[in-house]
Formats: sequence, structure tokens, C-alpha cells
Amino acid sequence: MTHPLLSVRSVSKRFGNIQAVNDVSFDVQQGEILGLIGPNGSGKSTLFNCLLGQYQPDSGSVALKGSNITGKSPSELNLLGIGRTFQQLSVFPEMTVIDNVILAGQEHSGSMISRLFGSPDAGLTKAAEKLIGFFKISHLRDEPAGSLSYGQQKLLDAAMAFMAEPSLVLLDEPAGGVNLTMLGNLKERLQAFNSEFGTTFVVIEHNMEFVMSLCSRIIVLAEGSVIAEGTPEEIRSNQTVIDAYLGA
Amino acid sequence: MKFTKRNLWLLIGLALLILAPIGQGRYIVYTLTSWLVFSIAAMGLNLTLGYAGQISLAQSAFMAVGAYITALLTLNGIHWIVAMPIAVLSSFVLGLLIGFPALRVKGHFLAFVTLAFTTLVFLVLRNEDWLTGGPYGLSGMPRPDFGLFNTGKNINFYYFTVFIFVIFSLLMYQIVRSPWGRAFKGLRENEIRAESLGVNTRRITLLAFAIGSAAGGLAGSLMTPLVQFIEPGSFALLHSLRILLMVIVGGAGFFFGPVVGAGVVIMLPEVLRFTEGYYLMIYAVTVVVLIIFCPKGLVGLGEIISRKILKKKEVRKDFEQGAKL
Amino acid sequence: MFKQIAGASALMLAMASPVHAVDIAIVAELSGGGAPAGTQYRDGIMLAIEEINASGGILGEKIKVTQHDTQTDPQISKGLVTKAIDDGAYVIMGTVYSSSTIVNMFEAMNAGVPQIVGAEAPNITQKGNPYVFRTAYGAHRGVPSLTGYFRDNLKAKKVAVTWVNNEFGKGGHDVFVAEMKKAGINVIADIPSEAGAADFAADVSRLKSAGADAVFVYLHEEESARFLKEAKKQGLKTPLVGEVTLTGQKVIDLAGDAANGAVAHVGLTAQANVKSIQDFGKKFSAKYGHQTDHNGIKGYIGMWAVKYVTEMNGAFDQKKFADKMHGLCLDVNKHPNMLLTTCWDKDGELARESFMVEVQNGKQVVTTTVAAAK
Amino acid sequence: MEQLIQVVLSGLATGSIYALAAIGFTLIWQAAQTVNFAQGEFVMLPAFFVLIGINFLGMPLWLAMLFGLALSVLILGVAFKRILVDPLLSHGGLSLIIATMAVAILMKELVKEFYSAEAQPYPALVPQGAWDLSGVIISLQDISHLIICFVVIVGLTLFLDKTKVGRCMQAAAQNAAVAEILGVNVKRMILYTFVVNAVLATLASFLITPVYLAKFSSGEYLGLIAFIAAIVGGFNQVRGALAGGLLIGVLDNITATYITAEYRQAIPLLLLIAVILFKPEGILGKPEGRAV
Repeated sequence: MTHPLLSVRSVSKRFGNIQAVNDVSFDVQQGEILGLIGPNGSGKSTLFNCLLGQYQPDSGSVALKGSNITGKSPSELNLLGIGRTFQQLSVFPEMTVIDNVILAGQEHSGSMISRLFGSPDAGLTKAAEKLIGFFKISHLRDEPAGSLSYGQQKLLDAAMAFMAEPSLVLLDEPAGGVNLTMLGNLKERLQAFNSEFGTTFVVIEHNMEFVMSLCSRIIVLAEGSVIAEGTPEEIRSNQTVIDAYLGA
Repeated sequence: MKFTKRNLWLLIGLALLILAPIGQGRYIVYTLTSWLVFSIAAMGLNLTLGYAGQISLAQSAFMAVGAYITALLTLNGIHWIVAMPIAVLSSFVLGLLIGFPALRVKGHFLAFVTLAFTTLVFLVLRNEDWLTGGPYGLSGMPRPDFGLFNTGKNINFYYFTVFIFVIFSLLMYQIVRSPWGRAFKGLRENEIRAESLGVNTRRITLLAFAIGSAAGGLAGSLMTPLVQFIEPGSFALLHSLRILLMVIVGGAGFFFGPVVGAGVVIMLPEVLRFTEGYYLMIYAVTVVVLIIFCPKGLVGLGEIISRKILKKKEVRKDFEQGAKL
Repeated sequence: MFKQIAGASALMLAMASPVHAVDIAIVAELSGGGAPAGTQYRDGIMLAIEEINASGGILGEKIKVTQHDTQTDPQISKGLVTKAIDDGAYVIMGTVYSSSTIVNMFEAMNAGVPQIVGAEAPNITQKGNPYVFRTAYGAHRGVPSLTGYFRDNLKAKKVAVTWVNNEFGKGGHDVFVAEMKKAGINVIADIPSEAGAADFAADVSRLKSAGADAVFVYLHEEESARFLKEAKKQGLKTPLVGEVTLTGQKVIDLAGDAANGAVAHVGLTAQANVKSIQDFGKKFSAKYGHQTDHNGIKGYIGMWAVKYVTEMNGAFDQKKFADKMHGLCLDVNKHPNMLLTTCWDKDGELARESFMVEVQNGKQVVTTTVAAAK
Repeated sequence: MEQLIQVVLSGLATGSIYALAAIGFTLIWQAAQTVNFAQGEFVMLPAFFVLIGINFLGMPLWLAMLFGLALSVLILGVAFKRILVDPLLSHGGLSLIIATMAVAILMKELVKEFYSAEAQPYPALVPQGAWDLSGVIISLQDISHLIICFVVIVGLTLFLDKTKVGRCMQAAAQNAAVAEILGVNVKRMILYTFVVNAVLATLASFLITPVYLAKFSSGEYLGLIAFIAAIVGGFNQVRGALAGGLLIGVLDNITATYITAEYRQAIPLLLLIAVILFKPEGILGKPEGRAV
């Protein structure tokens, strides 16, 4: 039998008196773009952090292609082919754009020893250049990442997530604070990855327009639990979802 | 190696190092040697602090470890060339052990742990006199003799130190520009992001700490034959702070920042000697002013100035890379 | 940069004195932990130089002096001694801290420059260095003078020792323990404390319960004062006996009436019932506005010894200077500024009469004079 | 047994002064998220202000103490905050740490150069005197140190919890952004924190200098031990600093009496390492939430 790419089973996480994530289960199929939406405080980011090793879930399990990855560290998960972006800006501000991207790939090639004595760029410069070209920030190649505009940094952040050729990328509010032109660019890039390389996405996003047009399937969280699941059209007309948003 | 502007500067620097002691008295030679020794220690701390962002107040303790191990071995007839690697390796291993707290705690707390370690090392050196000579210290350590080249004379020892310094700098340069160096910087600038990109931050933190410590051990290993007398007080907490000051004053995160910083910290008392009792005050005020107005240290300041003077973009980038490596 | 500054200071000094000058380098603890001792030593030397220059200098040449601050760091002191040698110093004065002297004295020895030190650790004169000379005898000379006091005056059978755990204190401690062993007296409590220690409650409490017949106290001045205050607070009745640092004027000022009853063997004291020393004390406080301690006297007589010995030789010859000082006695009647008759043996170790003092009503009172050790 | 009681009592008395200095640490930590490496010198300096008042300005002791307090508030509170902390806060913690180290050097050198390198006697606030309770000596000084320290800490806790200014200070320290929105003048509250620290340091100075003597270097060890006390007790709690101070005071004395004098200094340091590794929030501290 074939396993789903990612399967989440009964994951729960509690902080003090707050049940941030409550018994969440879902699957992510190879090649799909899954949206994860919900009102503020519904547990989306906590769930992400449980999936990505930042937090240990209190209970439940996560499996990648059928093998258990619960409790693995973020770096181990990355080496298994899971990329991610962050809600807040997450680049290395004093390093150049190209160095940011090379760092995102270097741990995937060679050994500790070859990384110390081998080529300083670990042979990744070409791939990194191609990637920043793909995200249309080549002209910023040698600028410190911190000097880029917000939207440019978001693109860089996304580029870094793709450097290691991941099979699954989790995007945490990729559209937040990005202007319309950039947004179009970003969506187009993500869709291109999806169609060209079959990269699978899970996207947290508040920008409904963006989510609805990007994703093939959407899961809605409220107060830590899954309250709805379906295509964008189904979600748009789901009364529970509308109530949850209005109630919040 | 391509013949670039940066390489030209490095060659000029090397030539100056070779020419500097010629015709100078022993004091200048001694001071220059001690500058290079402290530069090695400070460059090590710069890797830990400036590149990897881990605050350590233990560099003088690692110097002590290197110095005492070298002293005990060479006093027992073992050649420096054998004693030194043992001293460096011991510092490295100890650095790994002390680095473990760095995995649990960050920032200030790491500073406290390393501070405590420095004082503990001092107490052991002072109290265990059966091994370390206690408060009297150890003396009479020989300077290494390489057959054709005996470092007994001060000037010879200076060139020997230059040789070690150059080898060390090349090694350090290799580390800093390797993917390891990039991972260290990633750790400093955004640890969580680095980890999400597959960097094993635990291992990289430990390595940054241990390599920096090993450099401290190497500096100590040179200190022993330089001064030919070591005692616990020379490695007390104050000296860790002094090395930290060298890194900050010179410019943390710049490859040659600590070398500049060590020069300033060692030479400044001498330059300000005409102010008699006031030089430490001037020194303290200078540090505060420097930190307030130029938090990136002297090399950082130099970069800003040269960027303003050399408006041409090509030149600027070249310099920037050269300084930051 | 160095040359400019050296040039500038030379220029300034040149304006103040004739062209020919004898170079004296003071290398002392002017900052850091040793500053109280080092600055006193320096002040004593500067007072002597002022007097010597006023009376025509040495062999008719005015003294030119440079001051070097070791920051109480042995490694820096080593550098500064070589600097003084490079600059052509005739004699190096200092350092006061033994930890520094032991590092830097070999530089002076190798260069053949006489060095007059304030250091008191025994090992300084035990390394066969023919160029090092003390201004106060080492602990191995001072502490044994107390053995008789413990054995005969106090009739002690068991004693305790409390000492500062650095090279100064350990030197005294080791000599004391060896002396007691020779005299058949048991050391029943052995309590080290840190330099700069402030809280002596535990130390005194241990001494109280130890039940010793007497306590040997070998601490620096300030620690002595804190110790005496705590001893008084806890009502420690055991006789407290020490070396010079236990009963100095500084200690009495700081400890107040807690110092009363403390007994010490003192090599140099501004309170000695010797007119020359008292006169010196007055001159010193008139010039500097604070009292001298034994370090001030050490610097003063050390500098005067340089003048006397050089003039005996009739030339500025460093080798002859060192040779002359070995086995030399400077009689105070002929050399009044030595304050006391002072002799040096073949190792540069010093011998001079000394005093047993007791603090009575806040004053150091000399009870007996101890003849110079042979 | 008498010895044990004696040692514990002495330890508590000394520890209470460590606590006063440690509280300042915790307050500044909360308000500015930085460590003041000059804290020991903050305790050393006010005693010299008083001595200047007495010896050079001819003031009676009480006036000299007020003079010392005023100078401390001005220099160690307001000027320290305005000149050093404000411009450096944005540069990150390390710059501020180095700057406070430099300030420590500056203060020591100023005192040494313009007053004296030698220790000075200092008038005691509390008269000499002691009771002898079957072998245990209880001095008036020790008891009053303990009492003053407790009164101050209770007072400070009440001030922080019960008064409007105190609550605003706490709010500003815990979450400056939210406090700002709620209309708290965060900048002023942080300034108040530095002033309170200066007052506490001055008080510690008045109490401890008669014992420690006024000397330029007397803050070195005190600063170290105070921050060990602060971390051990809990860096974000006033009562944590109290507990830490008392614990270190007692432990130090017990170690020196019964275990080892040579390694006396090591015990607080080992305790520090153990606490940082296994309970980094301190014995009485609250865990600080770590943002991801």
C-alpha cells in the first residue's frame, strides 16, 4: 500500500491551561497544495511547530511516507526533505543573499569533513544562482539579506526553503505583508514548483484570496481542532467555518 | 591564489610582521610577540563569539590549560612540538565539555557558566600545588630548539611565533570560509532558521566553542616558552575580560578584528603612559565611546570610513569581502 | 608612536635637569591589586630622588627617573623590565609583588642590571641571581624571628595559622609551619583565605573552636584589619601574632580598637622608636598627604642605597655595583638615609635589626628590638 | 553546635547584604534585559561619596549620607541610564555588558586616583555591641543588617505590588509593548528601576562598608557574588534574589568552616553552574517563556 506523503494522527499540544492543538489528524497527499486556515489563535502555528520539531507534541504522531518522524529535530526533518518558511522574517541579515541560499543547501551535500576542507561553497553556487534567478532576485545576489525590502526577504525566505530540493514545504503565512506584484510573483513561483517538480505544499495563510486561488484542498482549524475540510469552494460556503470566523 | 587587492594587503601585512622587530630593543620584540600570542587567543574567541555568537568568558582559562600542560610536559623533557598538540587537543576536548552548557543555555547564562569555569580553573591551579606549583607557579620552561633554528633568542622566538601565527591564520581562514564558517554565522544570526535548514546546531555550537577553546590552548602553549614563567594569576577572570575586550574593540565577526583589538589593548597602556595614572580611565572611556558610537569595533569603523571615501562600488565590495572574509 | 612619546618625555626631563643624568627605572604595581603597595614604594623612591637631586645627585649627576606600571600583571612586568633595560636603566627599582619579581628578575639578571625589589617571597634570593637585592628581608628570615616568641614568651604547645592564599601568604605559611615543626609545636589549625577576602566569620569561628594557644596571622593589611574586627566581634581570646602586616598603622586605622593586643615582628615601621624613621615618616606625610607604610620606607632606603653604593664605587658600573652590594653593610651612622644599619648577604638577602611590637591603645609600641639575623 | 549557629547567623547577615546588591541586578535584568557588570562598583562608590562629604565638605555623617544617596541616584541611577544604557540598548546585550565592564574600571580608577588606593575606615551606622548567648555571639550589627534587609525587601515588594507606580514598573518590565499601549510611560518606569537600583546599592554600601572597608577594589568580589546570588535565587524575582543572597552567605560560611577553605569560592560557582543547567529560572524564579 502507498502511504500519504505526510500523515498527522491525533496530535495534541497544551500550554498551561490552553489546549493549543486538540487531537488533530489529516493526511497530505503527494503533489497537492494544502491550505491550513483558521482565525487568530486557532493553533495553526503551534501545529506547524509540532510537525516541524520545534515543539514536542503531548500526544499523537507524525509520519513521513509511512515512517514515524514524531520528535525528530528540525534539522533532521530538513535532511529528510521537509522545507519550511517562517511567519516572521527569517533570513540571515548580515550574510549575502547568495550565502543565505547556499547555507540552505550545504548540509545536504558531503560530510562534516568535506564541508570543512572541501570547496567553500560546497559546490552549490550554481544551484543557488539558479534558484535566486527563479525567484527573480538575482540582481540582489551580493547584498546583505538584511538590506532587502520586506517582500524581497519573503522571496529569499521561500528560495531558501527550496534549496535542498524538498519533497514537502510548509509555508507559514508566505503572503503576509507582501505587496500585490510580489504576491503574484510568489504564487506563480510556488505553482511552478508544484507543477514542474511535484513539490507538495502545506500553507498557512490569512489572505483568503491567495489561499483560495493557490490551494487544491483546505483544512480549517478553530480552537485547536479541525472543524472543516474540503475544496476552496466547499470551504467558502461552509456555515461552521463562517461562524468560527465571525465568532472570533 | 588569485592576485587580488586583498592578497596584496596580506603580503604587505606579512612583510611588516617580518620587518617590525628589526633594529628594535627586546621590549618591542617581547611586546610584538605577546601581541601575536594574544591575537591567536582573541581570534579563537572571535570564532566562538563573533562568528557563532556564543559569549564566552573562559578564554583565559583555556590559555591556562594550554600553558600549564605545555609547561609540565616541556619541563619533563618533552619537546614543545609534541607538547603543543597535546595542549591544544586537551583544550579542544575541555571546550567540548564546557560547550555542553551552551546547548542548554544561551547568551548571558553562557557567559556566567564560562565565567564560573574560569574562576574554577584558577582555584585548581592555585590550590593543587603538587602539580601546578600553586601560587608560586612554574618557571624555567625551555624554549623549543629545532636543531637548525633555536628559539632561545627573543628575536628567534618572535619569528617562530609569526610562523605559528601565519599557519594558525590560514587554518582559521579555511574554517571561516568553509561551509562550517557559514553555519557558524547562521547560528549567530538566526539559530532557529539555521536549524530548519538542516544545520545540526548542537554539533555546530559545540564545535564553534571547542575550536575557539583550542585556539586559546595554542596561545597558552606559546605563552609558556615566551614568558618562561606561569602562575595562576596570569589566567584569572580579568584576562578573559581582556581578551573579550580585544575582540570587541577590534570588531567581532571581522577576521582580523581581534588582531587589531589585541594590538590596541596591549599597546594602549604604553601609548597612554605619558598620562601617568589616568590611562586606565582614558582607556575605559574610550571603550565606552567606541561601543556607543561604533559597535562594530575599529575594523567596522574602518570599513564605514573607507566605504564613504571609496564610493566606487567595485572597490567597496572587494574591501568588504576582504575584511569580513 | 613610542618614539614620539619617549622623545617628548625625554625633552620635558631634559628641560628640568642637566644633560647628564643617571637613569633609574621604577617598575612597580601602580594599578591593579598591588597598587597600594606599589604606589607607596614609588612614593618612597620619588622622595629619595628629590632629596638626592637636591643634594647634587649621584656622583654629581642628577637622577632621571621613569615610572612603569605593571598593572600588577607579572607578564606585563616582564615586558616593562626589558623596556627599562632597552632604555638603558642603570638600576631597576621594583617590583614589590613577588609574583612579578620572580618573572621579571631574570631579564634584569641576563642584562646585568641591578634590581632593587620590595618583594618578600623566600624564593627570590634562592635562585642564584647576583643582581637582585631586597629592601626587606624575605619571609624565611622574618618569620623565624617569631619562633622564640611562640616557644618562650607564649609557651605555646599548639598553634593555629591563618594566611592569605597567594604567593606572599604561602611563603610565610610554609616557613612558619616548618619552624613550628622544628620547635616541636603542633599546628592544629591551618586556615587559608583569599586575597581580598572580606568575610572572616568562618575563619574566626574555626580558630575559636580549635583551642590553640596562639594564632599566627599572615594576611595583607586590609584583610588583617577585617580579621581583627571579626575576632573582636566573636570574642576570640587567643593571642594574635603576626608579621609586619598585622600591626601596621593602616591596620590600626582600619580596625580601630580591635587591633589592640595584636603582636608582631616588624622589619620596618614608621612607628619604630628610631628618630631617623620617625623623621622620614613626617617628611613623607608632609609631601604626599598620607602616611607611609613599610613599602614607602623600602623604596626610600632602596634608592638611597643606590646612591651610597655607586659613590663608594666611584663610577656608574652595574657589575661593580652588584659585586659591591654582596656582603655590604651600610652603617646608619655613616649613611643616615638608610634609617637603620642594613646589610646584604651573597644572595642579595637583607639583614637588619627588627622589632617586636604590640598594639596598645591604638598605637604600635615597640616592645623589644631583635638583632639582625646572621 | 554553637559553632554551627554562629556560622549560619554570620552567613545570614552577610547574605542579606549580597541580597540587597542582587535585587538591583534582578531589577535591571527585568527592565533592560541586561547584566550590570559594574554592580559591585555601584556598591563601592556611595561609601566614597559619603567620605567626600565628611572629609572634604565637613558634613556630619547623616548629611553626608544624604549627600551620598543623592549623588548615587544622580550618577548611578539617572546618568547611568541616560548616558550608557539608552544609547546601547539597541546594540544588543553584549555591547552593554562590555560597556558596564568599562564603567567598572572607570569607577575604580577614579576612586583610586582621586581618593586613594588604600582602604579607608568607614563609620559604622550601627553601634558596636554583641550578646553572648552561651557561646554564640550575636552582634548588633549582624542583627540590624538582617532586619534592615528584610524591611527593605518587604517594602520594595509592597511598593511593586501595591502602588500604581510599582505596578506600572512591573508592567513595563514584563512587556514593554503592551504596557505602552495601556498608557504606561515605559521610559520613565525603566528610569525608576535604575533609580531604585541605585538606592539599593547605596543602602548596601552604607551597611557593608564598615565591615569591608572603603576601597576601590572592594566591589569586585561583591559584584560577582551578588550576581551569583541573583541567578541562583531567580533572576526575575525580588524574593529570589533574597533567597539567593542568604543561601550563598550561609553556604559560603559553612563551606569555609566545615569543608574547605581553599575551594571556598568554588562552592557558589558550582551552585551557579548547577542552577543554570538544571533550573535556569533559579530556585524561586518563574520560567521565562521562550519564543520560537
